[in-house]
Amino acid sequence: MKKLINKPENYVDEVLQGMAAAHPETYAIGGATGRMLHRPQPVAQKVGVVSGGGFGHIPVFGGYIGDGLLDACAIGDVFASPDMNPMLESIQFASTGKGVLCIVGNYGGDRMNFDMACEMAAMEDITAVKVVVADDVAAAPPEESEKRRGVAGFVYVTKIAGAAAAAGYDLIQTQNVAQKAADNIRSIGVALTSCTVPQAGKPTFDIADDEIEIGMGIHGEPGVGRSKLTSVDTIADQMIDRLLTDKPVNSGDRVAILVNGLGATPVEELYLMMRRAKARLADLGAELAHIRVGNYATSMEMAGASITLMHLDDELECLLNAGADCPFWRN
Amino acid sequence: MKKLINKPENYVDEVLQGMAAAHPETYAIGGATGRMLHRPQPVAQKVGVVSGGGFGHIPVFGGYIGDGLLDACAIGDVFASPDMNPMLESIQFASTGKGVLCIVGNYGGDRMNFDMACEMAAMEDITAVKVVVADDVAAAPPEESEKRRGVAGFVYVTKIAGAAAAAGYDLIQTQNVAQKAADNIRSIGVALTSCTVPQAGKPTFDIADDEIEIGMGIHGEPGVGRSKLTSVDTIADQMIDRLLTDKPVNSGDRVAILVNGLGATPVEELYLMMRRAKARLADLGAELAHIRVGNYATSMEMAGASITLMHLDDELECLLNAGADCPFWRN
Amino acid sequence: MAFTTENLRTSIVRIKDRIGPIGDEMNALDGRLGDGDLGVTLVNGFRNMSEATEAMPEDLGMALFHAAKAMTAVSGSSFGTLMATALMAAGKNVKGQKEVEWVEVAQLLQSAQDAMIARGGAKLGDKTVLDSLAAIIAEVRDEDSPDALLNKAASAAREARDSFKDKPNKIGRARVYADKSIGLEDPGMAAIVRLLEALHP
Amino acid sequence: MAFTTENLRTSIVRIKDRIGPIGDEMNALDGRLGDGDLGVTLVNGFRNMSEATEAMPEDLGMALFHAAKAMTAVSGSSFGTLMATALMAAGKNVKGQKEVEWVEVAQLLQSAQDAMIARGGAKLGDKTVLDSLAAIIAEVRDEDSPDALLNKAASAAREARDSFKDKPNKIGRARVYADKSIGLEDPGMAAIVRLLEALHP
Ligand SMILES: Nc1ncnc2c1ncn2[C@@H]1O[C@H](COP(=O)(O)OP(=O)(O)O)[C@@H](O)[C@H]1O
Ligand SMILES: Nc1ncnc2c1ncn2[C@@H]1O[C@H](COP(=O)(O)OP(=O)(O)O)[C@@H](O)[C@H]1O
Ligand SMILES: [Mg+2]
Ligand SMILES: [Mg+2]
Ligand SMILES: [Mg+2]
Ligand SMILES: [Mg+2]
Repeated sequence: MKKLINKPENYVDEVLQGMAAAHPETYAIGGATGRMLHRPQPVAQKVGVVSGGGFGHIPVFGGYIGDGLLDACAIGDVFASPDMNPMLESIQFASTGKGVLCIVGNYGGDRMNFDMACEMAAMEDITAVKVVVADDVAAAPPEESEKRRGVAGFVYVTKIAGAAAAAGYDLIQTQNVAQKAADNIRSIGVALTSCTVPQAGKPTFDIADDEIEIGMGIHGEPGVGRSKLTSVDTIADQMIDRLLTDKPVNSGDRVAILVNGLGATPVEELYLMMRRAKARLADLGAELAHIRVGNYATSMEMAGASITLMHLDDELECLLNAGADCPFWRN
Repeated sequence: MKKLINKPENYVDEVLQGMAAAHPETYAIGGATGRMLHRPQPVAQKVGVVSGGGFGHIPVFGGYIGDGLLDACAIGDVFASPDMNPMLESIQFASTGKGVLCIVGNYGGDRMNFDMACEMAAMEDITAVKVVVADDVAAAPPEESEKRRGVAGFVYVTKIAGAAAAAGYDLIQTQNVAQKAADNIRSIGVALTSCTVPQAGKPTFDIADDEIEIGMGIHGEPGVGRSKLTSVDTIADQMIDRLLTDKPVNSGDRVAILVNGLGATPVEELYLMMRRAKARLADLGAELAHIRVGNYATSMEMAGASITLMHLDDELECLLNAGADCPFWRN
Repeated sequence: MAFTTENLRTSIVRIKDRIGPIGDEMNALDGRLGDGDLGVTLVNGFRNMSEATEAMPEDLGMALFHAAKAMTAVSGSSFGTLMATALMAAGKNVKGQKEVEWVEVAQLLQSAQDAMIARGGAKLGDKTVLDSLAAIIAEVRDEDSPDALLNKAASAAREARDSFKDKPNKIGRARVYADKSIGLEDPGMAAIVRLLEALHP
Repeated sequence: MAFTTENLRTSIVRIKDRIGPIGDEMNALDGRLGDGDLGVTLVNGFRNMSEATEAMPEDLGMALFHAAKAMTAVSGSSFGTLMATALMAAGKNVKGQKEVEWVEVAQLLQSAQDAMIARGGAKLGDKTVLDSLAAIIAEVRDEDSPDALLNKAASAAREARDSFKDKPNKIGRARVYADKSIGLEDPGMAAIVRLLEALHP
């Protein structure tokens, strides 16, 4: 385990301290156990937008706190759901009387704990509702799409929900447009190397030097099987094919694309993947109306990349381009 | 070599194509050999600012083309200086009658080729001058600071020069303030793993699983020697100590700090380094007036990090915070 | 005699005192297909609940709420959350009461199970702690002696665990390894067996 | 008789035809402490220059300029840039002339050396191609026969290469391995030897 860390048991809290030290105008640490990250000040008179989930995916989840994005976020241990309490604290922080939307990745613990937090919030007369992000097409077939994991698509849902709340949408409208975004997002990843959970001290999974796994989850969950490492064009094609099978892209469609690095893959290689993806989508006559390349949803030092597509309508495109500001995303 | 690439011999050109495909509003490919990256349109009525250097360090060098930053950039092969011609083409592109400043890393080939390009430009009545960035304190003692390599400090010099040119500084003023920035920048890096030059196909250097090298150059040049991997706090302390020995930080000083990832190190770990660095500088009574954490100057998939300090005065601080816009830096 | 806050207190403290080896066993079991944190969840959960016993009110419903709250703070793992859910549902059911007849315990478990299904989205037959609960509820219905109740529950839990061993996991982390899970005890079901065994005076 | 564009053409083409094995040798030499690209630089450089010979003007200064320009396009490596610099400086020196007396070649080399020092920032004694040039210039001063000139230059280059072998490199990539460079021929100095040998008709 070759990591620049101190004691593994302090890893999460020290990273949070580093984030708050680097960006005090954006992040503050709060909550009874220090596991709620939040804006320095709540923003009055808008729907609150919060999230929460396991750690080790920066900027997902808490990194996206900022104007036009999240108000607060519950922070779990590495790859483990936060418990209910920082979720409730996040909801309480973000609540200014207009309700709170929780953006939740489709993982059992995250969902259940947010459900419980929403119930608890209701006892305090705070209306908190959930949108579940389940964009990983490799995790289950379309018929069982409710079993799909939430991966980099979280970024788009957060951007859309944050922009809607900032634009004055009410809670139901914010939830609806976030759900519309979630429904229009598809992702697939490819892993080249494992990461190591600090407290585990050894790689999460083994993968041979000439192997990749398409569709592997961001915690090392199995994907659609191992194959040999081929060219990036071939791999990008396989990924794009899966995405298109799941939800076709037609001539004239406007689409947002995110080519995302898992943490240890150089941006050079992400650009190679983008090059191919854009060519493929251009062949179909689609318009790439919004493009991002970089490390937007990671798994610590895992090497690999993911491609996320969001099919746009005017409302989604407008909200995607609306002003937003955090260290990892700016419009 | 576990890379998401196509043919190694096409690596550089395909990555450039990916950059232009992803950000057509920012990057265009030009030059007789396709090795000049430039803004889509030159900006009239200002000093041109260009750079150039070996490839594999994105966003350094060409990634920093954008408003308030570079106008054009010569692109070499991986870790190899571009030849004189794309440098000359960059100067020609950026020239709108007010002269051109070339920001050059302190590498023999880069310097010599830019010198030649400036001479050639002079034959066409374009005044082009150079600022050399030589910020790596590990590369040579202070008495021989002219032998220091240019590393992540390039980012600050580019930001300052780009802002000065955009603010209407003339060529000499732009050069002077860029030089002032360069004089006030110190960097030091630490490498954990090697990268692999695609055409070489094997790691550039060997390093044991429990070893790090403090001060190693971004192409694997020797630093101040190997040592055991300890805690990030210990390593950050060693790095900060070297920086402070070279140029002390005093109570009340205003300083900019960049904790930079070399490509494969997760941002979580960079925040741990920032956490310690900020604590150390706060102990000295310094004010961290500008903070950045992320992958700003990389070596493909090398794991490791660097710390860069720039001592600020009012002019530098103002230019550092002036508007700028590229996919890798925004104010 | 009936089930009171005092019984709840005693039960929690008794399990807490005996949880050490159970925790190790459950970590190991969970580690074979999941993330190996089930034991940690149980150990921390019973520690938190036993701390909460000190200030537990006589209102059994509120006492169960206190236990639930203590359980929510352990971690984000499924089992902990489901246990908190179960305790909360049971608490709602008996709010305002100081005791519950032993014969009504099955009903309490039923309300807990309903809430766990609503929360976790699993179905009976998915090879989870729900299947243990179903077996227990069927067995202890109409039972009014606490000792017999405990014995019947424990043997029902053992039987459920064993009879599901050769089926695949259909939910949770182990789902993605469904085939590999055939032949392995479900950690949650195994945990129920050990917890009931630990309840023996 | 004197040095003309025709001589330049012949020399370039002759080396180009013989550069293959020299390239391999220089890549290997440069690879021991540097980045192993010196041979590539030479091979591509002479290929480019030989293509440029076709359109070379009679004005020797301009012909040298053409060669310099061809050399700049090969790569960003130091040797290529220094060679281009040398050719450019020599070209400036004889601009407008159709020939240069053989006895004046040493002067031409001197102007080239000066430009290389200005460009590269190395000093005599740093164990570079500059030291080869210095030795050659000293040896061929006042020599007016082309054959003798070539022979003297080649043996001066050999002597320089050998006498510097046991000194440390003080500039360029090899500098950081200064100690390891002791006992190794400097690739640039070795290249000069081979190029001069290849010039023999
Ligand atoms: N959705 C669910 N519904 C009911 N029981 C579940 C569910 N998910 C998991 N379980 C039970 O919890 C056990 C695992 O608990 P735990 O290790 O805490 O979960 P995890 O670490 O995966 O969040 C499983 O063996 C199973 O019995
Ligand atoms: N600054 C310099 N001045 C003079 N000669 C130099 C200089 N730097 C390198 N050389 C010569 O060039 C040779 C290396 O050439 P080359 O491989 O093209 O350089 P690199 O690949 O390091 O840019 C050295 O052996 C040395 O003789
Ligand atoms: Mg578990
Ligand atoms: Mg867990
Ligand atoms: Mg070389
Ligand atoms: Mg070279």
